[in-house]
Amino acid sequence: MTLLYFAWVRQKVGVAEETMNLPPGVTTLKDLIAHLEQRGGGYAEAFGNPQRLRAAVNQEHAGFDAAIADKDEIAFFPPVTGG
Amino acid sequence: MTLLYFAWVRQKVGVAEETMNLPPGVTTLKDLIAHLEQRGGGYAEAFGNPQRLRAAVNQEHAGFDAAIADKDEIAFFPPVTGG
Amino acid sequence: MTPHIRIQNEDFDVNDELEALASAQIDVGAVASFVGLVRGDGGLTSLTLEHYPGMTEREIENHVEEANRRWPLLGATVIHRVGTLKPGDRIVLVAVASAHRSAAFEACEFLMDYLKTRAPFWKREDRGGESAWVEARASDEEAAGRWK
Amino acid sequence: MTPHIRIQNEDFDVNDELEALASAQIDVGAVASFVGLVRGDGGLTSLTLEHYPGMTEREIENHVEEANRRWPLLGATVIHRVGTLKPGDRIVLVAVASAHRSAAFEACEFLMDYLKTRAPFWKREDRGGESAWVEARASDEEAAGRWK
Repeated sequence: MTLLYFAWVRQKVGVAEETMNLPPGVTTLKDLIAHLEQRGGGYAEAFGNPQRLRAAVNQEHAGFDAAIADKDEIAFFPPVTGG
Repeated sequence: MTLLYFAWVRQKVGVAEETMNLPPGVTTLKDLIAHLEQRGGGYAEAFGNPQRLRAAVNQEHAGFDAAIADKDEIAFFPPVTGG
Repeated sequence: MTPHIRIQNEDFDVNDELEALASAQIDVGAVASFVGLVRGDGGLTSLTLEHYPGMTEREIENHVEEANRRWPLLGATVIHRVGTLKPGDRIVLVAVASAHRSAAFEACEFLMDYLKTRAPFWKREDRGGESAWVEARASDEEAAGRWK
Repeated sequence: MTPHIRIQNEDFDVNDELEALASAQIDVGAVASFVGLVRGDGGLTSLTLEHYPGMTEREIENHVEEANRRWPLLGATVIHRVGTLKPGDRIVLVAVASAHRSAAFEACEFLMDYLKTRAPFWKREDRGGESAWVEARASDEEAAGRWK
């Protein structure tokens, strides 16, 4: 899957984009967030407080219960502030 | 007093502006409308159906019960259609 | 806040007007605007607008002052054309500047509703040789009524 | 109705955009628009906008389509700038054309409310050497909620 990070999420994890294989046991965004937090460092900072995060699956807003698959484009970002 | 007419009121009476002395017994716009209707011709057409008319006294919208005086600027016109 | 109110025959440039409005104060974050145009439906060939000079400006000034009491405005521009216009021509611009968008939107709608129902303008439509004064619409009265 | 949606670094000319919108169809009588600007309060020196390319355009298209289902629109333009902007710079234009003003005003507000709460843009404010991401405002969520 492709992971994209925006705004302070990108700054904390240190990359804008990365690819990874769906980790064993990860079936939802919530699982993925827990998995990423366990990487520690900037990942722990970015994903340790999920209520501050928003996500999109394949360029559509998604709740953390959304199911994910290995071919998905998944993005994590703060609440949007455009306009 | 000065009388001003706009839009189809002006077209019916045939002038845009005229001056006259306050006629005896005329104290309100309603009285003035009845007086003008009695002139006949285009005046009767313009003032014979007062619910189609609107008025202003000294450049402010006024109901037909408004008192008028000899120094006033009085305007008659259809409901406005700007914007 | 000193509003810009103009009744004129000439066209206007929306970008210029909005820039003048926004550049007046550095805390302008929102400019809501409305442009009314001559619709060419029903075979309209031209539209002629007349107004009551003096009273028009006074009515518009009063309503801008009222808007300024209701919302925290940083600027307002009202331009209304008179004379003979063609389909597609701009008739009116109302633009309102504020720090945030809700005040700008609401004040702009408020001013348009009052322009429609209180400002002394009258429209005559020409269709080929036929000429007719536009009738006021009850829906405009209702729109203005909601601000009471 | 084919909307004009652009995400760009460059500034835009409101008059040009509104003319393109209004000239598309002869029965356009009303164009409501909104321009958002960088406020210079609190010592702001610059504002930097980033976005999620692809998703941004898709979100805006979806919301313009939704607006077009709710109101009889004749055209819509959404331009949102990204990159680094200075106080007083234009950030966003939303303009909506319709036959009558109420549809144009409502659809314009609807689109702005959804841009604020759904379109993936993020603002970072710079004040001298200090840099901070803008926090989302609860009032924007409430504004978008009223269209449900």
